[in-house]
Amino acid sequence: MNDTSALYLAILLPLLGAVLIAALRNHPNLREAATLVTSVVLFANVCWLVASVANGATPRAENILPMPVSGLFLSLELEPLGAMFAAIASGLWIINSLYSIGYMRANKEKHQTRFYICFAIAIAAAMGIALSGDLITLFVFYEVLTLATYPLVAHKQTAEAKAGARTYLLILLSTSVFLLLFAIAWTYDIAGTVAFAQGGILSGRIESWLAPVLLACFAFGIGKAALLPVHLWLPAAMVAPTPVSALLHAVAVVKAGVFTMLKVGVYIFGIDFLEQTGASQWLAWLAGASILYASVRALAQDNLKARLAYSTVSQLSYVTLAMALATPLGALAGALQIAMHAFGKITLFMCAGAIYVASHRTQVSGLNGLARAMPVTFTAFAVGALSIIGAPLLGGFWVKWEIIFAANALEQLVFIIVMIASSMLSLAYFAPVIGRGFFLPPAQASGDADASAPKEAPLLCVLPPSISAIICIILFFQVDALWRFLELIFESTP
Amino acid sequence: MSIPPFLFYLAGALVLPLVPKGAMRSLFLSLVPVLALTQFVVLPFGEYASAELFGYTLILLRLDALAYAFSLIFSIAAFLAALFAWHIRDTTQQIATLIYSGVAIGAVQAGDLITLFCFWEATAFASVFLVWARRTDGAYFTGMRYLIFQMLSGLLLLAGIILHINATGSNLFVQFPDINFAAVLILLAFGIKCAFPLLHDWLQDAYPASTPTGTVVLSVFTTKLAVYALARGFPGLEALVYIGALMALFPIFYAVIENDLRRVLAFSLNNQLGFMVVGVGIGTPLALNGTVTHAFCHVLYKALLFMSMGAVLLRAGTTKGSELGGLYKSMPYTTVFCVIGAASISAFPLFSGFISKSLILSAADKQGYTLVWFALLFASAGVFHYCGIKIPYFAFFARDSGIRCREAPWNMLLAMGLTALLCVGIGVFPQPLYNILPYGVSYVPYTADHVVFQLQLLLFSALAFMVLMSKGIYPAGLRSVNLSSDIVYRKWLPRVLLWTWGSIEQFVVSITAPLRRESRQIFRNIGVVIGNEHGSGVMLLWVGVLLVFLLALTYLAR
Amino acid sequence: MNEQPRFLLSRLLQRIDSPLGVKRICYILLVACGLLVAIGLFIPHHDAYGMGAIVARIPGFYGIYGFVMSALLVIIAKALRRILMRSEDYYAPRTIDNEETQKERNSST
Amino acid sequence: MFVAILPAALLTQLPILQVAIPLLAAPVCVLFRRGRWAHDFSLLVTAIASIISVALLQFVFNGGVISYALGGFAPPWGIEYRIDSANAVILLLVSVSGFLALLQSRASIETEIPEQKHPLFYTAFLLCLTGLLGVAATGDAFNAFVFLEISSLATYALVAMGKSPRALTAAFRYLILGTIGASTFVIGVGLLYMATGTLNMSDLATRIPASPHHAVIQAAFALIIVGLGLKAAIFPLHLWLPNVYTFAPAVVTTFLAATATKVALYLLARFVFVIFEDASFAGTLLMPLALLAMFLASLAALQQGNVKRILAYSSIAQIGYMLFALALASTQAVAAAWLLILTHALAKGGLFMAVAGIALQTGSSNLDDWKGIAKQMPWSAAVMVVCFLSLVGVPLTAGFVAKWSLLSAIFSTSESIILAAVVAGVSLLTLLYAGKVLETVYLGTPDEQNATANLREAPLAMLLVALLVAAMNIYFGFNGTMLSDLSKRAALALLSGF
Repeated sequence: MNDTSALYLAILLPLLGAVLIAALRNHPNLREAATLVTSVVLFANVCWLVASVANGATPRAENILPMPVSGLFLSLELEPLGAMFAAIASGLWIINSLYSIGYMRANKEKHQTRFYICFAIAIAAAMGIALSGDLITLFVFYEVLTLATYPLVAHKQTAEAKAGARTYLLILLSTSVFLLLFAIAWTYDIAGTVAFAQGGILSGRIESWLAPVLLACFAFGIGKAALLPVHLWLPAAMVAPTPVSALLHAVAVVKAGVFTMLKVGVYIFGIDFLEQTGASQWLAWLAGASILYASVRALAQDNLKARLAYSTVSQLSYVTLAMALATPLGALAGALQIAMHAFGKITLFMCAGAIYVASHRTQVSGLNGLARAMPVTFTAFAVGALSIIGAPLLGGFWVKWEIIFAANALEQLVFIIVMIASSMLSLAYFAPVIGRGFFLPPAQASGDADASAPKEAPLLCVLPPSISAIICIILFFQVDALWRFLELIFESTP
Repeated sequence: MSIPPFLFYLAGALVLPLVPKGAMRSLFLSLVPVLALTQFVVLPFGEYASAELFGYTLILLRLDALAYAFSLIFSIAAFLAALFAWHIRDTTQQIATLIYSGVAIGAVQAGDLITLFCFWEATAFASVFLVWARRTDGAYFTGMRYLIFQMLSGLLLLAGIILHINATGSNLFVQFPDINFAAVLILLAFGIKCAFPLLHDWLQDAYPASTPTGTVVLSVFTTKLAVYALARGFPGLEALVYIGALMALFPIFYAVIENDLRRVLAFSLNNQLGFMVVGVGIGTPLALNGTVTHAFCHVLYKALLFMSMGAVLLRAGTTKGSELGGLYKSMPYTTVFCVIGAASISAFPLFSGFISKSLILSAADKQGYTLVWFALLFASAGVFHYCGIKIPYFAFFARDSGIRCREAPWNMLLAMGLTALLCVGIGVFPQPLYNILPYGVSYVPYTADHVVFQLQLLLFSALAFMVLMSKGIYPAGLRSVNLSSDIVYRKWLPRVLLWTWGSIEQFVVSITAPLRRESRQIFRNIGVVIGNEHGSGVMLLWVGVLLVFLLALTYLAR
Repeated sequence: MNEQPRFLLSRLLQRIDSPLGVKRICYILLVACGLLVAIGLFIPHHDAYGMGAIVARIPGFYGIYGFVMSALLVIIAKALRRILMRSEDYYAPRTIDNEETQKERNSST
Repeated sequence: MFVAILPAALLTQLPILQVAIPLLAAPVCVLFRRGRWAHDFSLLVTAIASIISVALLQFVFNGGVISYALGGFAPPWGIEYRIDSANAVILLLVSVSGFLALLQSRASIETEIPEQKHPLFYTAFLLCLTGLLGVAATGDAFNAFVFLEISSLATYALVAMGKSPRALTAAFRYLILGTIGASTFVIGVGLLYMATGTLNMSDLATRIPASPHHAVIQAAFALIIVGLGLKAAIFPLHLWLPNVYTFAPAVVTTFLAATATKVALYLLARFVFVIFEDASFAGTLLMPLALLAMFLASLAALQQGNVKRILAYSSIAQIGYMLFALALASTQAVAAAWLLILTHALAKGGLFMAVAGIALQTGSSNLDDWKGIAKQMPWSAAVMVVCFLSLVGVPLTAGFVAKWSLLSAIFSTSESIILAAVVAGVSLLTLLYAGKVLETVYLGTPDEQNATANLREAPLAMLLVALLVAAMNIYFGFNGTMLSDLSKRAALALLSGF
């Protein structure tokens, strides 16, 4: 096996998995086994690629398909950032698959085959995004991801689910078709290429007053990054089953968004170019506002998943902010946040799902005393939340550390304040879950409706979040390796 | 081979759930501090257990005189607290106690800023569980406020550390040479945990809200950790002298009118911290020694007082002065221990407070801080007043409230007894404590003038109390809440925010609603104009219009 | 109320608590104060500097200072009560202050 | 490949054959007793026409321009048929569309049109085809008018055969307006003749620049633009179109949507770029109209409740796109316009085919009656998805190729980001109405009175052709080189003149 075929495999494997799942639709156990096997094989494949990238190679596959306009081709190329994203997405797919099995069965959800198929396709699209070597390829997979996740969001097919899914699809498709595509075309016109390149492709080619405009087209066009005005799809998508929310918030979708944002910043504009022109100044401010606004909104949500959704909006803007600071350090911090937030948020969502499975409770105010029945779930939740908050001994801490470092290097005091305020706010919206769960007496008013005392959710609902919570801790200590890997972004020449 | 002591606590916290509940677990809980203590108590001073993380060198165990003194008293207090909580069967509280003690000791022994920060945050997260452990709505909300304040401290510290590392390139935790922005941030962070004036409300808010045993643990670590950090980072910073004096002064007024006796203790805690901060601010060897000694003694007698009040809360169900009285009949031993604690905090000769407080007073006097010296003197008199007399008096004597309960359980009595013994022991034989002080200063507390003047101060204070009491001027305990600066964030800020949010929302709606209506109307009109079926006449009209238009244009273009 | 407390120690303490005991304590206190002032006139003060040395020469300064200041403290604090005191449920339900009262009320009804 | 096997003599006759075969075949249809035979016959004819068009394209593509003098009278006195890259593409489009539309629609014709009218229907259909082919093929201005009228008259008849009674009024109104348009056009041509003394297009092209500001020529210019604009349904001369598309038989709508307006647009381009050579002036005139069409028609489409009407308005908006590209008047932009013409034909053709299938089964084209229909007719629904995506311009569909070219054309010609943003913005509106239809089809819950449960998928023939078109949408999305090459040559042919 060489690198190029591994690249193709990374995209084809989940698709193959989807076919397998479809073929085994009448044998639920085999079907789930297919999902698991595919995810494990995919992860192994991605690890192979990651190892190769770590050794300084840049796996490439160019001109896969000719595109109509000369110079425009579909191409794959793996650089460190993409390798990290691919590794996270494929790794979390394993965990999330385990969890999905537990959750979907415990909840007796319908259309499970469709669910797993769409899931696999979404992963394939995420792989494509991670591996894409130019904007067009990325855009294609970006759209595929949107379309593949749409049935997942609308999974329950209730009026509410449909409405949420409609908002989801509408915002994501419209921003991408309207702005992102436009920005890509514009970039192509300016640079004559849309291939990702070290140091960017726009430097010296675009007038400095236009650069912020183009960046704006990208920033708002990448709806999945959920910047302030286009973030509404995330809360709307909360109607989806929890494994899907985990997919959206941690594994693939929003990560694809901020990943794209980083790619654009690093490989299209180029960090140096952004720094020289100050084109991303406004974006940093907007991201800062986004962080605070979403945090405040999260504080006001009583629905646990809605709270998590707004938290995601806020956390995603960390990446945008970090990128917009326009220093290599900032960009790396943004990349780090992708990893840290992925593990933190997936833990939280899986815990929220486990709580739902075990007790059918969705409101934060209804969690009183539940932790005594489900200590493992709530402990995992606490770990995930602390990681998001950025408490030490958990992966999320280093993100905060590096972003403040980057902001400080620029003497941007305001962003340090934003980071501090955001941490405080995130603490304020996560702590109630833990505090209420562990220490408040359970509500008794509901009487015999909840006569059967809630117990810990099934093993497959509890084990995955525990694993990801432990990874959150490991990430704190092993951040060195990850960071050194990411530093290749500015060392190698893709 | 030296294992950082905090690891024992953390490992203990991990293992604890596996130990069967009951005496076994309680034994385990009290053995952990002892085990951890053995790890460093005989260790020569130096740096141990360094680690590389993310390009920084972390020093997990740095032992010098300053760290040693604080680690020692923290370990002793952790043991005593474990003993005091022997009867507790609440796993979460036990784990939180272990982690909290461990990370506090870890913070004191941290040799670099990053490690310090990690432990700094960890104390916040671990300790809030002790507040929540009371398991009432009020405690829950109080815990949230507490947590947010602690977190703010941590974040300011983080920002300060990053700025500091960025400027100096070093992450060692040593004295901050100049007071730049980074140092100010760090000072603020320390200040929050140290309950500087206006940053102090979390303390009086949270400590009384915890469980009977939890408050004892809480009272030991957080604030003394902050004192340690100040002593390490900002010795001799003159501003601290005045901040400290203010801290020593203002809480006593609140303490006099406060009803909840545990909150009275919290105010006195604040007041005592003021002494220590003054000592740090003066920064002479004598003053710093005074700070360390005072912190050491303070941990013991404040724990003792909180223990006695904890016992009262456990047995009598409340610690409100207005509800208590005459408890000596049911809890005589507790009464005696409480009085010993009160005597210690009031710095009666032969009690531990005496041999520590006078160091700081002497140092202030020596350095010519006259006003501060008077203030501290006032504060000393005040301490006796509201803490030395008020606490035992209102709880155990005064009018008989009619409460008849059992004496505290044996373990509490034992813990209180041991603590009382230490208080008296240190008061009588101060030299062993003086020997571990960081600066070699010979100080003799028991001179005739010290003793006499201190006794004058205290006994005349007592006289004043008696006079005021007999004249009925002394304020009686009243069920009440006394406003403090925390009203800003507990009442005003939420109101202002809600109002602002609401009016912005209203404003936005008032702007967008007509816009929305209009645009919908326009949209519909477009539909009507474009989308509806029109007769051929309209079409013809358009043909004509377009033709005329084109002809005109071409004509004009000529 | 002539109940006998269970503990020996309690019975000892009861002596202090009795009206007679209180009166005795008062006298002892007055005497002690006088004695201390007297002693204060004769002892050397070698560990006093600056202001400490100056005030040490004023007879009974520490006593007077202690008396006046603590009296002032109480009087000022009592005055502060007028401004600062609010009912126990001022911050309710987000505080513990009224919870015990609440509990009592609930159990009595 | 065809060029190689065809004898040279035949090759030179191809332009006339392209037009003449359907023209001659049309009356033959009347002779058939049974509709089915007529269908097969016209299918055969369209197939032959398609083959011829492919051959022509092949030839032209290899660098040639075919000039055919009708009746041996050399131009400029005789009528010239002139095939270059620009119209070869159009010929291909028209004939293949005709073929596919017929191939797909036997079932729907059988239900929509009474049996006895079938022969007449096919006659009219072939005549319409002839007209459109003729307009595309001819190099003579008056001849173009003649063919325009042939196609128009046939179209009136075709539309009138629609099942709904309103088809008659739609056809009648179209008749009136079409006639006005044709008259305007022919007056313009007459004026041109008056001013220059020739009707041959290349001749006109050489003579007009000599007197560019002649008032008569300018009047002719205005008249011709308005006349052709009406045929091409340029905003605001589009009002006839929605009803025609809605009430005509499905096959007619499919065919017209893919071809008729585009042929008129082609002729317009020919006049503007080749004959008047006044591209920039035309650009400033047409640009606002194009933009208005894109916006307003898309908005109107959003408000329709009938799928055919939605698609009709969408067509008006898409014509706006094409006009917009033409108005930019650079090689790249005209190439983009040609791409738009081709891909829109693919997308809209496919859509109307799917719609025909679903409408056939449900007996309605109201969106309300289509709720959740995807469950019963998954393949038709899938075709709709693909074609809508293509219409929106999502990558890996043919529509993307066109959209991309248009955007780059805008960037490289006008330097105006705002224009590009507007174009991108309109695709947003496209997305909205596409989403509206698809959501109803996929996620709607059927009303209780319209039990759709026992509906079946469209007839296989219909489905297969629709799927084929959908597949083409995807194929050209992956491999758009051929399309973009074609359009580039067409643009070059137009802009470099005769």
